Amino acid sequence: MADDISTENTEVVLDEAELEIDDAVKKKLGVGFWIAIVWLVLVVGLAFLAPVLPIDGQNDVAAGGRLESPSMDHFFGTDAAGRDVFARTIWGARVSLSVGFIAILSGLFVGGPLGIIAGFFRGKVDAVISFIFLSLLSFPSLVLALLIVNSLDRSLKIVALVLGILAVAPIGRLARANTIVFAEREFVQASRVIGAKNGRIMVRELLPNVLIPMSALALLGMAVAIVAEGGLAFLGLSVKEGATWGKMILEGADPRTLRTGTHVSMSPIMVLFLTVLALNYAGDRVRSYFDVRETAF
Amino acid sequence: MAGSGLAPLRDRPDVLLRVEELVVEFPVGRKDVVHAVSGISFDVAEGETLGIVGESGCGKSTVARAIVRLNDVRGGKVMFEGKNLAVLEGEELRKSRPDLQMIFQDPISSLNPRRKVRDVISEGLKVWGSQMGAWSEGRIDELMHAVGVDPKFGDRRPHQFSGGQCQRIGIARALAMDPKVLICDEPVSALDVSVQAQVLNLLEDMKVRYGLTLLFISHDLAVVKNVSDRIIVMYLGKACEIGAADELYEHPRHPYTRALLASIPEPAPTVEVSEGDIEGELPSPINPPKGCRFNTRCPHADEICYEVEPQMEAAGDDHFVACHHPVAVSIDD
Amino acid sequence: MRYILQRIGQLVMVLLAVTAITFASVNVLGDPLTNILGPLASVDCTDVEAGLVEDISTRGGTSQGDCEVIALTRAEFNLDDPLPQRYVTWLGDIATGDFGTSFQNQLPVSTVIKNKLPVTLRLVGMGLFLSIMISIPWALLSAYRANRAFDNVSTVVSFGLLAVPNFAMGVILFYFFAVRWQIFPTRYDPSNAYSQIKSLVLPALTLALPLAATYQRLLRTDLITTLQEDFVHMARAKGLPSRTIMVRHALRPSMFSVLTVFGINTGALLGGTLVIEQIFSVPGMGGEIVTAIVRDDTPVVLGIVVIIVTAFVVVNLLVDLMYSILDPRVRRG
Amino acid sequence: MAEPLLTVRDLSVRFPTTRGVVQAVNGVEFDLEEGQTIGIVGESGSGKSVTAKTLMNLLPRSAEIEGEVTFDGRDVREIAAKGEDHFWGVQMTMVFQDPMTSLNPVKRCGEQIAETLRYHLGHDKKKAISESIDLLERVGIPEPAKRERQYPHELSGGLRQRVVIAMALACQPRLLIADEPTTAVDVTVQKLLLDLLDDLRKERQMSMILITHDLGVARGRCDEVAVMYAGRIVERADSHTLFSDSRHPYTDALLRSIPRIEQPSHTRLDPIPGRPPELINPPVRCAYAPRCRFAQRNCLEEIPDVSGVVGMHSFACHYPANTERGEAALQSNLDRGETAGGLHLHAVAEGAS
Repeated sequence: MADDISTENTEVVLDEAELEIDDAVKKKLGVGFWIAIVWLVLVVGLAFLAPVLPIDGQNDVAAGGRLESPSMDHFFGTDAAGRDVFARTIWGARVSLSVGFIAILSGLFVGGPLGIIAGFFRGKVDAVISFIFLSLLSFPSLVLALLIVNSLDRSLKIVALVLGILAVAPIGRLARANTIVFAEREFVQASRVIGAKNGRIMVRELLPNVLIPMSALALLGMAVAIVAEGGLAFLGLSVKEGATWGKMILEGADPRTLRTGTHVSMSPIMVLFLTVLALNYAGDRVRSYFDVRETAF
Repeated sequence: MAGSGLAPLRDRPDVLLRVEELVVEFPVGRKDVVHAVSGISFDVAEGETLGIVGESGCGKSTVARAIVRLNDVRGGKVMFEGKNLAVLEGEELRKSRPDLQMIFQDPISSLNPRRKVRDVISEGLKVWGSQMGAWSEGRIDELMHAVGVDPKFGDRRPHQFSGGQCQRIGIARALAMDPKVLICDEPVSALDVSVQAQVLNLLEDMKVRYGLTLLFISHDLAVVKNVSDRIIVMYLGKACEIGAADELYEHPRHPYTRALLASIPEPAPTVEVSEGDIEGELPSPINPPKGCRFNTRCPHADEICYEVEPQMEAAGDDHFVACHHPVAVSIDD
Repeated sequence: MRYILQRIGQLVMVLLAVTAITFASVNVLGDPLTNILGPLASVDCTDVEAGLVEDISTRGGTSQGDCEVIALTRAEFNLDDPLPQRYVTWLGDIATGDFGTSFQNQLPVSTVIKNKLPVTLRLVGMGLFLSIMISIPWALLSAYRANRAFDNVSTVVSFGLLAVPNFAMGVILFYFFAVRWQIFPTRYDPSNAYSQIKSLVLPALTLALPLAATYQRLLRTDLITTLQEDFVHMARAKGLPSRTIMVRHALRPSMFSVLTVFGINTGALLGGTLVIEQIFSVPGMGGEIVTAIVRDDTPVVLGIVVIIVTAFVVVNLLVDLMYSILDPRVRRG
Repeated sequence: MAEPLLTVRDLSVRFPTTRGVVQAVNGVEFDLEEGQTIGIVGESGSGKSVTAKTLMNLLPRSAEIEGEVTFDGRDVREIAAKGEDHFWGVQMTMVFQDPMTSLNPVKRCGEQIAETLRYHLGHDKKKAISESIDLLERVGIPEPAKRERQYPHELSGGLRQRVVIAMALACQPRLLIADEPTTAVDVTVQKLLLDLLDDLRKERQMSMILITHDLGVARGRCDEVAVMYAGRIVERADSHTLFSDSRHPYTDALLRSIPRIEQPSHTRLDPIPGRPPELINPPVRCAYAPRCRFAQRNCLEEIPDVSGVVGMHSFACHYPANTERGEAALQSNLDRGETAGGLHLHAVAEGAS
């Protein structure tokens, strides 16, 4: 017996040395991820602070004139109505970002639980939920959005809600697929053998594992929702009041404005592009960062 | 039924777990059924280790999973402390769980990658908090120490441990429930040879220390023999032979057991057994052969084997075999 | 075969569910009567009949007469029936090819669709063709030398493409190719087949570029996974040349996830060309449905939704069939 | 004596990773005669598979390879660099562990054999298919004409591995590298497959490198066995000598730690403490020393050279087992009350100060 105890201790000692190596070389998110985050924080911060920033109101006509090129006075120039494009871009961020955020949050809170429940219980519950997801997916999304927005109200709340409904199916399906994979893993069975109740298994064992791919998708989804708002704007059905990125791009997109004042559409396009890029990239990094090494040495 | 019959069941007061005519079937497609386990009976006495050995697809893991009800049971009984576990449902089933714990094959997959190992081990105590008395960090430390994982690594996550260490953590998780029966489903087959012996020794130590009864499932005949008191040899959902470990390996009576033993490549230079080769491959469990299920590969099969299923019959002291033509006891006796 | 039948059943159910929801929402959210008759519909006929409201003859009509019109219209459009019954009636009409009549211009909806659908189909077809022709060779090249210069540049390019919203892509392409360099027309030119195709190049490219980037990312990832499979090592161990291995061994088993996404995207495309058609003033279904929705032209909206959802269903069915062609493991009875 | 078919000299393989350089194979040397079988035994991560893949030119481009590999007098790495056709698959080929994953799931079995014949031997389609059927018959597959039309998932594990063997042997290679060829199948099937490989090898005068973690398989099927640990060959001998008179403490301990069929049940096993080392930036020392019962101070400071006893038996150890020197080392460890772990602790403490 004495010999065995020393054996056990030995392994512990050896592991200590090895674990130190393991920690020293921890995976990194990379510089790119942090650049993306800085950009997102900047955009969100500016949007949040818009009312107190020393910028024009969104509908103020600037002193300079119409379709003026970018200058120190107007970083992004002025539009066809002579309004400061930079200021409008910041005001527009408020609407575009809120729409994206609210939409994806409702997608997460509805789609996530539904997907986990479907993947965990399978059988009839799964059949019903999956059918709902499939129906939602087969709905032409912009048409659905148009229908609802047109008949109800072109308010921020409704637009965000509609885009949220559209986010339910993709997020839910991802949650379901991941749940199915993890539910077959032995640690879930172990939890069952221990006597944990279904709710506990779903919350303690499955949720933490499903949450990572879900939040990675949520970042991508936020980008999709922001873009979708732009799409609605192009069809004349975005939020009624105030500037949005989509509406600004649309205003700058008619051939005449494009010819003489390319900056009117290109400025918001650039900001939108960088924001979407940052969200996509951050989502991608999060996914691969949390991709747990399944095989230990 | 080949390998059926209640003959191997013992009428002893210290029998802790008694499995009678267990049947497990899985539907595939619309009408097909996989006959994973077709009427197997055995019992385990308190403090005993029962080994179940057989090739992949013989149903040995299904038996284990059926006992802890990770699979649904089609027929038969699983008697434990006067209750038939096979028919329990809902809360009653859940309440029976702590007594029978399980260790899984893949040590890494059996631990939640997102949880700290201390949480993994204490999970059961938290689930049963009120019934099992307040759990303490001290108890977790003690368990971790017992299985040879330094408690100071409790805040690490499973992927920071080696396979052998993860298996130790899995054992600690099971022991935390203070179980009476520990079911080990291929606990060492995913481990490196040099680590395998550590875990086998640990299981033997824990068995003594916590007064466990073990059900040990493996495809490795040498490993099973090392840990078991009694052994069942399974083939295609049926039991072929049951007996005391040493007796069974010394005097295998079923042609399949003989073939298995003859197939093992031995690292030690002993005499090679050349007879008992079996040809062909495992038949499909969807349409198992009629009569004796081993008849497609058995060198001794004749008409009766294709028609009538052999029953378990006594073949010696605590030795039972289900075969129409059991192999005679070796000449060296 | 059974699997396919099951899928068909499921997809028909989807078709019914989606049309039912659309039917209900257009009828509940907007008052169809108002849409047909305009302000006239607001006359309160119960009050008129009860004599509570006097006849008004100043506007060249009487409320009594108005009420007759209303009653006739209600009868014509079955508006007095309960909603489910109206849905079934409508469904029956659709099944016989009767899509109803547009509220706006009194044209049969089927004529509207017949005029607009071909342009949209051509646009989507060109977009898909371009996206496949770009993405497959691109993915093969970047996976062949993963993480080398070409692949790294590809990653940047595809990330960039994915971050350009399709309307922004449209505006950019429109600006450079139509406004600035005037290679392509700024408006859809229906004069002859050549000019029609030419007009669709930019919108198709707008559609294709982000799709190509999506497919390239997916296919590249799967190809890299496949290239680490043993059967690819085996093919190399057999001494087969790299090109053969990439195209004949690795490509086919790597197509599954890209195929799934392809199905979903393609189905959604018919409804997703709205914005692009708007930017390039393509006279397709997109513009039509937007107008119809804004003007509450219920029959047209419903008709186009039916077409789009049917397309989604059919495409996904085709994708399922493709699976079984690509992967013999799915081909089960 | 004739020139060996394959000579490997001072072969090292490194993989640069974000976590550091993985020293996967380190100074591996061996010869293989025509018609001979050598077994390479080791645990996962010991470098046995990497060695095989190096010979087959299957490593990723990022691998840094050093050393010399000669096949039939030709430099194999040069052949790889030139991208020569009709060498791999014709002269030398390989069989992998898992028969399910080593067959392309979307191609018919016959087609997969036939494409090799068509590419290397220029057979037309018809001839290639009929020859494939002959090959399937030769490896003992019943109803070969029917099997040729089937997909891999329609066959059992054992049959699939036979298809893989038929595929590998299609062009009559002179060297077959079998990487854990029977790990994924059951013992009864394993025996049949190993018998088949033995038959084919004798029939064709083929050489074979058999890679396995199963000491029993290595003993029964190989003329010579090399034991690998942490990227090095630590002991090499003809199979009888290796298993009856091992010298390296690792081989010795491995043989003691595995349960044996002839031992009575509940025999206490003698495990090796600890676990194999990580191969990232390994310290200069005998890699086994921290787990070794015989290890002395110098084992933690220098890598032992390979030394020979008699003839073909060689090993790399300062204090070999089953020798006086080794016994003395063990005794002195026991006297000091130091096991392998104690020794290691000692070294760590010293390194820290």
